[in-house]
Amino acid sequence: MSAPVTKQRATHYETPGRILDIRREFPILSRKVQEKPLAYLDNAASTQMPSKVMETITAYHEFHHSNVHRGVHQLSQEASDLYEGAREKVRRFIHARDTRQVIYTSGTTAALNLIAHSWGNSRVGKGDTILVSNMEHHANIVPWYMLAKRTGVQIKVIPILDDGTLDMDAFEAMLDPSVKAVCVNHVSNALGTVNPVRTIAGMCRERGIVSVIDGAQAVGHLKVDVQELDVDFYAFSGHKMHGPTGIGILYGKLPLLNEMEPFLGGGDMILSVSFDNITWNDLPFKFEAGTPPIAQAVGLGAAIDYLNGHDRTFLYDYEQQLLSYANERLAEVPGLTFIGTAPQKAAIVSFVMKDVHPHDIGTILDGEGVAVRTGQHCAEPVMDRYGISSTTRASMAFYNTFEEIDQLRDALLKVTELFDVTD
Amino acid sequence: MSAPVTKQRATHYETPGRILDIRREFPILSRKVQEKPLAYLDNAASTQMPSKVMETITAYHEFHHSNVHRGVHQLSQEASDLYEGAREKVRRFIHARDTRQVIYTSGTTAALNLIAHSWGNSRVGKGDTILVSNMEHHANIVPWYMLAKRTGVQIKVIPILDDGTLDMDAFEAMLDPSVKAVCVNHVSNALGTVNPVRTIAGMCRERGIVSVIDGAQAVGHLKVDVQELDVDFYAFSGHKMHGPTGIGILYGKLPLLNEMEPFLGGGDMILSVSFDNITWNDLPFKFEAGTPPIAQAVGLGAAIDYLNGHDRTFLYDYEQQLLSYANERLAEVPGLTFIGTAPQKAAIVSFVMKDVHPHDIGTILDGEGVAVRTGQHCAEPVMDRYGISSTTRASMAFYNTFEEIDQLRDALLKVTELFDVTD
Amino acid sequence: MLLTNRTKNLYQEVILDHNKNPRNFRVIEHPSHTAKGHNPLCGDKLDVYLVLDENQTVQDVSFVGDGCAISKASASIMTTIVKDKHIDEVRTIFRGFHDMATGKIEADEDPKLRRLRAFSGVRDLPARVKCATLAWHTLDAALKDEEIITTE
Amino acid sequence: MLLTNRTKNLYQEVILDHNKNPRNFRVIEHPSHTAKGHNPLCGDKLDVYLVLDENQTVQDVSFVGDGCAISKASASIMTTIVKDKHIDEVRTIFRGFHDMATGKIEADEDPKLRRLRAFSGVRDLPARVKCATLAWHTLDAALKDEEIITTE
Ligand SMILES: Cc1ncc(COP(=O)(O)O)c(C=O)c1O
Ligand SMILES: Cc1ncc(COP(=O)(O)O)c(C=O)c1O
Repeated sequence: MSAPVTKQRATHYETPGRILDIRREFPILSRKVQEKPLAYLDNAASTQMPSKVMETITAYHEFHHSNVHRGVHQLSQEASDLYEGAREKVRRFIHARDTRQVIYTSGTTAALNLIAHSWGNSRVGKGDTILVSNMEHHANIVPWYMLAKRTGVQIKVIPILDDGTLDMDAFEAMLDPSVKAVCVNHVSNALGTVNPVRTIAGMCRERGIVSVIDGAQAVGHLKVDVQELDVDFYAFSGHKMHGPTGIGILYGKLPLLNEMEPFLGGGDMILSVSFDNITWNDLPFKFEAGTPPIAQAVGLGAAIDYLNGHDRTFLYDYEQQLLSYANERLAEVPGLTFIGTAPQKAAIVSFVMKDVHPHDIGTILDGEGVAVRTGQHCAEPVMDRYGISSTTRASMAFYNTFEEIDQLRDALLKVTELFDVTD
Repeated sequence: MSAPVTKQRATHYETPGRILDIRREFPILSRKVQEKPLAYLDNAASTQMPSKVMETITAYHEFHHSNVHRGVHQLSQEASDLYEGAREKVRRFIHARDTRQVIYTSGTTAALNLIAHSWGNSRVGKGDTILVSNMEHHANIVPWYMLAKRTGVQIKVIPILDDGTLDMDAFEAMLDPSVKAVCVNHVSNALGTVNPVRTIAGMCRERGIVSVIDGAQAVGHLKVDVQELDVDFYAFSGHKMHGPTGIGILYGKLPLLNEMEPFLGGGDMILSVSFDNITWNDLPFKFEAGTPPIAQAVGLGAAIDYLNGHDRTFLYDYEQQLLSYANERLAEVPGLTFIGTAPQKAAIVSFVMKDVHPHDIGTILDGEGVAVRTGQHCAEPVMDRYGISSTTRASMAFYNTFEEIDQLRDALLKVTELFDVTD
Repeated sequence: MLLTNRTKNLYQEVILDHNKNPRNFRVIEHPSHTAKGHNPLCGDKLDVYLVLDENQTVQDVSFVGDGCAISKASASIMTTIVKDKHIDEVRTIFRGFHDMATGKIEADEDPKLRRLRAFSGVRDLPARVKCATLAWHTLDAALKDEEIITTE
Repeated sequence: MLLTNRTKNLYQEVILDHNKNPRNFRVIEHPSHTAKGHNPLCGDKLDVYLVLDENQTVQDVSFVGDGCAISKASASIMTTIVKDKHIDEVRTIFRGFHDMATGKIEADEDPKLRRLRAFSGVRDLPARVKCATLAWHTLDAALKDEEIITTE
């Protein structure tokens, strides 16, 4: 049942020593699950954290923790420096012009909700349209749906082609003067598709339309340059790039951010408060109400340092090799159909198997030590688009190995045997 | 200049061995600042974390991290169990009836904003009133101010008496039928006042008014029983109770929470999504959009375990001793006036000094290793109430010592000498 | 084929068989009771149809829907079990099944659960308990005249 | 009295003196330029008043406000320095002062800053730099005809 393995191929697909070294920096990767070595292929849901990031967070708590911004004492100054230092790291990481454009949020979801409120509430209404792609994560759908309920703006769906690429012709045809915003992810978590964000943002800009890019699946893998992409808003999460949960970033263009009303109210986002009048603080603080995720920002900064400490082109190329290898090996599994076969893809493989429900696949794979996600991946409209209820998804990071892909394939073959699946 | 010290008093005020043991569990407390031992008296801004909590967070990342709720694989199950296990710990900690009433947020500020939107937007309008006390933190003012802008509801201020207690007679007189909500903190961060929350909530309940209690300064010190207090909403933050930043809790009564619309939209808070219709998830998930602060919830659970591992009555009594001692010793400092002298106080001492600006006091104290906060403490209306621009605030936790209070007093005496302050 | 014991316990022959050839997999045109069940975690959806006679005994029962092997087999086996039983007995079996699936009682403690023992493997898999119990929850909801039931 | 060097550097005699007895602490009724400065972090607020003659030279200057010793002394010393100076020179001094306060240049590098050297201690205290420069920022804003200036 297994495909013939030529000598040449075996050599080509040997996991490089650099990757094996990297693996050792991630303690969780040497865990066992059901007495099998863990093959963690659920990176699109959340990535794992290297020891260095954990140590930075612990050191922060052991030596520097305090509330930020308001204190005259040493610890408060140190915490503020670390917190603002991390903001500068994020700025450089995404090539933003100015740290005022880097707003800490609790995650991508919070960032997108911020836009839907602070930009949306006052900018759209009846007669206006917001375009949302058919491959969006719920985080980039539900806030717009709720905005539509508040304001009467209409949501229209940019269709996708069978291979999971955005239908750019349909998109262009939809760009009539009623369109106020276009909401698209950089990389689809359900399909792996890498969208032509620069082109999309350019088409928007020509027409005075705001581009809202969900970069949750992109920042940990691609090199993101928000100035080169020239997008209006860009959102992402720490936990999808080897940093902590509880933190995310909203990047925005200054004129937009300047004109927006704050979203959450509280300490730090105001300059002065009386019961009659409140003056908002300047950027980025206007959008950072209350005690921010300080330790998490420091952790995100450490994750960025970690990524910058490696040759990111090498890591990206290696992930692409994992993707090709997975495509090849999984094609050997009887009854398996890929969902999402765009030419430009991140290392995400979604598939269905004839007569076997993904939930059963997931459980059996787990029994073999293979961690994959099954379900709708918070992207129900994608499932509806393909007329399926759910998929099984293996999503890779640079610390995965060719051997783990083999482990996945072997486990899938067991599923086919148990359920008697044939092509 | 120093007060006479009787033998008996010196004995009485010796820091107990149990406290010295506890101190060793907090690495940051043995730090030096300006070559002086650190006296961390800024606990109302943020508390420090014991090693045990740091270790729990690290262990979570080393062995169990994964996204929650959606995964069939082992790690996802473990992460979900830890995340939901922490929710159960919170439930027991505040004596809530049901875990569905325990909603994770990113902090007190986020929790109060959630109420102002999800409850406020549909429940108040022109002609209605919301009462906010004069001693609220900006986190419990600005969201209501913003709600007023959205809906036309009127904000009225419950006055405070000169000693910093709430004016209960005035409060009762304000409770006319237009009042829809009363927003009061359990403990004031600026004054230390402990408010009679149970009485306030009772007066509200009789009249069908919703009580919104900001417990940020209470949970780390008092034993909080939301059923006994019988409040409608109660909000607090992890970082003020020896847990991490980036996490907070909203507790609410079930009927209220059930009827409220969600606040943020995204993954996990919905049951099904199409572009035409969305069905919200059940409690508590309806209010938890996106990947939640998983590691932070686990850390909060560990902080609760830590607190429960000690005799909390002992800790509370000890903090009250620190408070009396601070009151006594600081009364010896020339030109010093206390702001906030309510009979029921948490271990927070706010004061001004004749002819010396708090900012200068803060800097000089920092030079002596004493970390205090100076400024408005995110409570500008309190400052206005007392006709001052800011105060110096020393806020204690159970790990502080009598010697640190002495260190504070000695540093203040240096301020008076430098600035030539006399009574 | 080398499968872990857990997998073998879970996917027993009888479950695989009912998954492949579900019994009473059809719509009843005029049910006395019906409800829709939904497990949003895995997308399982099923409709349960019931016809009770005047003595509150199950005259006919069926289901349709889409789900994993565990939920489909559970629904199929359920229809074969509850047929001709009084609803009080149906509820008793459901309670017992629920306790077994959540590990509160052993599979062999209750003779009534004999034909349901195949599902005892889910106790090691909290995420799958809901798959095994969805059909029963839906049946229970139908009996209570609730129209939509969600487990997760 | 034992004070740390940092404290002694910061609170030099001249600063304590100007804090206690601020010079030109008064409102000018008909200023040619005025601005309000606000440091929300510590609540410092001050108004700066200026009268320029036709040659753009400072004929009169004053301030009122409430603030910490550093900001008050800085405002007071500023008024005594800029009097009778051309605004170009005022701006040059401000730039030099700013560079000294933020540690970009040494206090003794620029002879123009002689009387401002007392403030060089703030460079070790990032939180206090804004106190030392608030008056100057406000003056600068007044010259630019901005009405409210905020530093933080
Ligand atoms: C009384 C009070 N309420 C609310 C808050 C806001 O809490 P957080 O900043 O953690 O959201 C604080 C702390 O700053 C506080 O002391
Ligand atoms: C494409 C995409 N967008 C948005 C999100 C939401 O991110 P978070 O859950 O961190 O807010 C995710 C991750 O779940 C995602 O994959």
